Amino acid sequence: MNARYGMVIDLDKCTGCGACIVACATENNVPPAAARATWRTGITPMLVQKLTNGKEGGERREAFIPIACMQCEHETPCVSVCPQQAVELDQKTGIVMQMPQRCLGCRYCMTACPYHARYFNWWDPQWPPGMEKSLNPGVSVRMRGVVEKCNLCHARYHVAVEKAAAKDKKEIDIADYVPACVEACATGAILFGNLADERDPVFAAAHSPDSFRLLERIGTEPKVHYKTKQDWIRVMADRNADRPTEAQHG
Amino acid sequence: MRRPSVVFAVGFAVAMFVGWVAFPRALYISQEQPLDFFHKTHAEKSGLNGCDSCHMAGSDGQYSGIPKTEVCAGCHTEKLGSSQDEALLVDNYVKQAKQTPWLVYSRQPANVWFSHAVHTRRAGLNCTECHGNYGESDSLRVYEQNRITGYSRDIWGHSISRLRRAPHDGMKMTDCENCHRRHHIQVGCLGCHQ
Amino acid sequence: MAEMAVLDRRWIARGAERSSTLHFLLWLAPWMFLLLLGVYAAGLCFYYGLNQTNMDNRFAFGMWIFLDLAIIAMGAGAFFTGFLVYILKQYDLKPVLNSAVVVGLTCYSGAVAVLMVDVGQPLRAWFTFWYPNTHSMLTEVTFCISCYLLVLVLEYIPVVLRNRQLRKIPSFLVFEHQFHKLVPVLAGVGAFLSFFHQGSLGGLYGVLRGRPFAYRQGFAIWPSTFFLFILSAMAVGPSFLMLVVAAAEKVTGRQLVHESVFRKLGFISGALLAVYVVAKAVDTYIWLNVTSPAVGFSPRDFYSYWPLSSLFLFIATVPLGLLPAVLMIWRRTALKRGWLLVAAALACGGVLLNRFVLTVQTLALPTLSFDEFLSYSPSWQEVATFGGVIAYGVIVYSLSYRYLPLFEPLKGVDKNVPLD
Amino acid sequence: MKVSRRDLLLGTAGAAAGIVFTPVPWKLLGDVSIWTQNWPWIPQPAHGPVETKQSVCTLCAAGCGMRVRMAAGWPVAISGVSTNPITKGALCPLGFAAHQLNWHPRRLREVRHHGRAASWEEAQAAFERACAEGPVAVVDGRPGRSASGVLAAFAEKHNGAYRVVLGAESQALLPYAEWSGTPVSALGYDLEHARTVVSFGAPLLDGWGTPGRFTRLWSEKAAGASNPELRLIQIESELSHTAARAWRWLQIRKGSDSDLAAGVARVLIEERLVAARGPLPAVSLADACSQTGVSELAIRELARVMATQRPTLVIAAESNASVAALNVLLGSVGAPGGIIRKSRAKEGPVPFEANPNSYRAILIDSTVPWDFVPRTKAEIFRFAAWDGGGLEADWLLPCPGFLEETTDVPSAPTLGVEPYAIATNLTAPAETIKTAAQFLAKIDSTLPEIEKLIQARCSEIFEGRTGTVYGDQQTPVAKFESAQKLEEQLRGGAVWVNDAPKNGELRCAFREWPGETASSAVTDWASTWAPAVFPPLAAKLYQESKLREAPGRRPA
Repeated sequence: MNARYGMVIDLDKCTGCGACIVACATENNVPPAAARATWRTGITPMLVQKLTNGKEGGERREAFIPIACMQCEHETPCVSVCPQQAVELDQKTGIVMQMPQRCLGCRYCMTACPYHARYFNWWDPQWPPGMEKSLNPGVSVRMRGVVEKCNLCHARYHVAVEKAAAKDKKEIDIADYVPACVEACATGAILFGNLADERDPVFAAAHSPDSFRLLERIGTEPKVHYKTKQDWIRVMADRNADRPTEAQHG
Repeated sequence: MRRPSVVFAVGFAVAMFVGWVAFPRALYISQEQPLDFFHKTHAEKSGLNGCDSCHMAGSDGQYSGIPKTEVCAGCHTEKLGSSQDEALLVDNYVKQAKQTPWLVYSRQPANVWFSHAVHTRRAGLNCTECHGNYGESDSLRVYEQNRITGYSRDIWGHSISRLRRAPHDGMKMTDCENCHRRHHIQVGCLGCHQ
Repeated sequence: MAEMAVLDRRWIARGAERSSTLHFLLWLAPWMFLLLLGVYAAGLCFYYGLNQTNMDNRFAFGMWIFLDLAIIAMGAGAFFTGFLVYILKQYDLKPVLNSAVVVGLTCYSGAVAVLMVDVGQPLRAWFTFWYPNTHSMLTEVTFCISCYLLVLVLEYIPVVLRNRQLRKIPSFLVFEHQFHKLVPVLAGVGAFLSFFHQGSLGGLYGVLRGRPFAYRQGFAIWPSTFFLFILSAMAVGPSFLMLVVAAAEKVTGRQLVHESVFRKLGFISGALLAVYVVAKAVDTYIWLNVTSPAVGFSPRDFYSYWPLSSLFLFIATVPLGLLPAVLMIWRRTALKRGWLLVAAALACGGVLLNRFVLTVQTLALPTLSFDEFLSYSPSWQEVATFGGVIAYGVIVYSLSYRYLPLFEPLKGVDKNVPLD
Repeated sequence: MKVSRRDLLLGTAGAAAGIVFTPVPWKLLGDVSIWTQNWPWIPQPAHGPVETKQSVCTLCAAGCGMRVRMAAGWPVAISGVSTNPITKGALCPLGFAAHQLNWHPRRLREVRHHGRAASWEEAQAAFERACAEGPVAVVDGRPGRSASGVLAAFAEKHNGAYRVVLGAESQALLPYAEWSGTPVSALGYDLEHARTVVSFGAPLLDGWGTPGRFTRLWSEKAAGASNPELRLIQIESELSHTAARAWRWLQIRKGSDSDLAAGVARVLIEERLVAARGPLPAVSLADACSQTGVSELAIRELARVMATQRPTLVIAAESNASVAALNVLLGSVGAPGGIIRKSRAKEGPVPFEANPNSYRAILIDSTVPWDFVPRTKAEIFRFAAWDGGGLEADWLLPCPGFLEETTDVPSAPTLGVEPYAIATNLTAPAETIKTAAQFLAKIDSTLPEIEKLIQARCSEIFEGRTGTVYGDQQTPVAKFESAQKLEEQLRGGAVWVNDAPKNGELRCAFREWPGETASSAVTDWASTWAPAVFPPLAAKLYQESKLREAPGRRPA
């Protein structure tokens, strides 16, 4: 039974604390910022960005939108462009897998990704002396000159698989597989589950009227959904939202 | 025969020798294990049957790997023989409660995720299908390490050309792939990589 | 110095007038410096990694890719002239064939060199051949470029072998003679390969459905940019060749080819350019009114950011597209060398701009509704690396001109050749 | 026969042709690319068994429960504990990378005297001398721990003074303590029952109090709803993360909180929105408007909203009597959904005085925030695990870092309940490292031992027979058969929470409306973070993304 793991992120619940960013980095052995790194050269497989209603002073509103790999299901932009099969859409899990050890660092996939969810290792990863002891043994460290991105905490999937195997079960228990960002969210804004399973709460959430996907009309079928009840947020986040009048005074 | 062709042939022959004989020797460093170990003897004397009496996977599937010194200490609290290795084990490791720095022949690189639980419990493979009948060995062979990659020689296999290999010679990605293909197992990159 | 001059003289074709050794070295010196600087900059990128550049996660492609696309379009003169001469039997273009080969060779090898610096892990680049992803335009590019580079080398060999000293070795002479029969075949193969990868370079961006600014519909697996690139490359190739030959004449101070060759090149270039501009206009119309609205992008989303506004679109099509086309076709101007060269320059500029828009503007534009418009300027390492490639081109061409028969002696023009 | 140039060429050609038919070029090509995948200068994780331990975060007073994944004996990942009744699985962003702090470049490893390396013996001698010569002060950042007991005991025996430093959150409760005569440590907020929360600049959704407590409430009762069950009104000069996500954000001039409070009070009383008839603030509504830059309409509106959906709880960012007075007006003191008394404690520790020149020496515990600097001539002995830089301490004494010390965790400042947890050390610190308690115990061997005190506290809880222990499952204390069992559970990372206290025990009264309080607003998003430095990965929040401002004081 093939699964389709995905998320529904409730933008109304995101406080922009950034716990998901840090939890993701520790889980996946993402190195601390290089001295010269900026928001354009850093590595944040999970990244929280700001949305504003464009007004100033007391009228201003802000919201936050977490962006990780959208795990595009159809016409996955990065998969088709990679010249040497370093990226693939896994049939069993629906995860778009990035293999840094296969990557030659041509960055074509980064130009292909409309969500800017891919990151290049501009520097060799470095930790203060001794801190390499705090690396997660489930994830290999990337080297300079390759592209990386969210693999949906694949190490945790491995643990779940091994656990299932030990019990001689074919399918994993979804409770054993929770990505770091989902686990870290203090407000439970991120709902994770198997979109291919109607009984999974994530299924209903993904199909609710106030949920949407980024750049949906490009047709890449992302498996990361967003939802909000507030029109101005919807209009700011979703390019294809039909702009309701009250959106102006959000 | 004309001289030029002879000269050409000589050059060709030299290259052949260098490539097939000298190169493989130069490529690997040989390292001795810290201690010798007799799988056979342990199997017979201590009545341990089956690899998993020492190399087992826990309830969560975690593989224990090579037993820790504490396990050895179970019997080897005092020297059980007069051999030099025995003395080394007891004095340097058991007594000082230090782990033996074994060189693992089948150690895969950091970017590989291999679950023994999945292959033995789920797929029901025998250890010997990948490791050969190691339990019968009555000493540890020399550990050879690739100078460039740092991998154990067992990964590539002992035949440099990888043609006409003995079974279980080689633990490269292609070897995994072939076995998976034989058993119609479909796995993506991150099915075995991490 | 003296004996060096003698040695140097011995390698120069008998009867050919060339500048003095000293003069030649002085000419080479600045280019050598530029080349070394480029090698140093590339070295920095290899040693420290691509943090030496100003590229970033949003500008994952920068100046290098832009200029690679550009010079490869310029180098198209090589395959196209070969195609015209050997396949379409336009033998009157033969005089420029050799320099076309040299130009092509330098452009392509230079581009490949820069690409090797541009990738993060050059030592793994060969994976593309071992685990190719047949769906990727980049795979197509890689295969075609490397194969065509090989072809260009093979095409260059006979030219090299006709060097005064090398001719002395009998086996070489034989080889060259036999090999010559192969050249038309090579030209054919070359044309085919080059045709495809000029196209796949266009496809590179045309297939990016995630970047509505670059995404185009097309025929079969190829987006329209695939064909537009081929067309534009064929159009600008001869123009660039003209500029190179003209430059060579200026530098050497002697006429190298008959005026007629220039006119012919000009006419071909102009005609193709005219076709290209029309095709491009149609493509742009369909893209702005059908393709991008379908995915929720309007022209406003593309052209409301100064300076990359609609002005660019206009410049690329009219003053740098239509105008040179007319200048090269219209008899009044097409017969005047000066106008011809101006037109050629404009045409090259147009293609340059087109490649720039496709590579850089695509990445600068926002895709998500909350993105911002970004800018990027290359670091000195990027500039220097590319400067090195240009220097390399000039040096190879100069050496070839000096020691190899790039141009057949002109009857009636070159005094050293008696009129028979 | 002599070898000609031509022979050499031919031979080389032959060799070149030959080598292609050997493994050399192909194996080298492959191995070199494998080398790029395993560059020796790129660290790789260690091999070893992976296990999960449960403990409590000790980086600030909040005491969040955490699950620590250990590999090869070292902590490699931290996550929240969903069974924890207070945090419900939440942690602050900094907590997730806290396990890297022990290797922070600014980690203190040796004793420093005026910036130069020194020995523990010298430090001890110096402190003993100080004790002999005159009174010493022992300053604690988190009273109520067993370690605090040791510090207090020492101060008492050596006629010194035991003082505490209160964080902004505790200070915000000072007015109520003053009016009710209850120690601050016994006060708390009953957020769970409030239906309107008005925050005067307190970062309620951004690290205030115990992360996860309010954020969970907010996400369940408020997030995104146009007419939420729990109304969060943020009164702040900037659009902070809390203001951004609040139900309403009221922008006021910086430092004019007291004026707005006065204005609101006037409206509440004049419009008879509250039972209380006074005292009326001196400030007129017009003045309040001009001071705060808020329109009269907005102030009236605010007052009405506060009065309509009660209970309404007003929370200040720091000590501000006039803001506190609003709660008294609204009757939110000693009532559900208001300021409540969480413990029976009669008196609390004395805050550190403004003018400490009477001391010969001051010993500062590692729990005191790094930026606390007593202005004094006294000799300062400061314990810290990391050197935050930028301050003068005569003695800098290295103490255990994260998860390196076994300590207990009493109730956090803002909590409405009284929990108790034990943070056991998961890794051993270097020999060269001591806690303040160990340091003092070296001087006076008669001091109580921390382990004993923890045991005592556990049996105290066991005897108390009230409250519940939240481990893998919930067990009422009454169900435990021995104090040891209870202690075991707590040492295993479980947390004890006392039953909710009876309300109404709190009475606050004041004769006239409190005057202006000078505001020193805390605006740093991580100001509740006690350690002197940030985990390196925190830079993802402000350097590698545009999510936050780079924090002013702390080096990452």
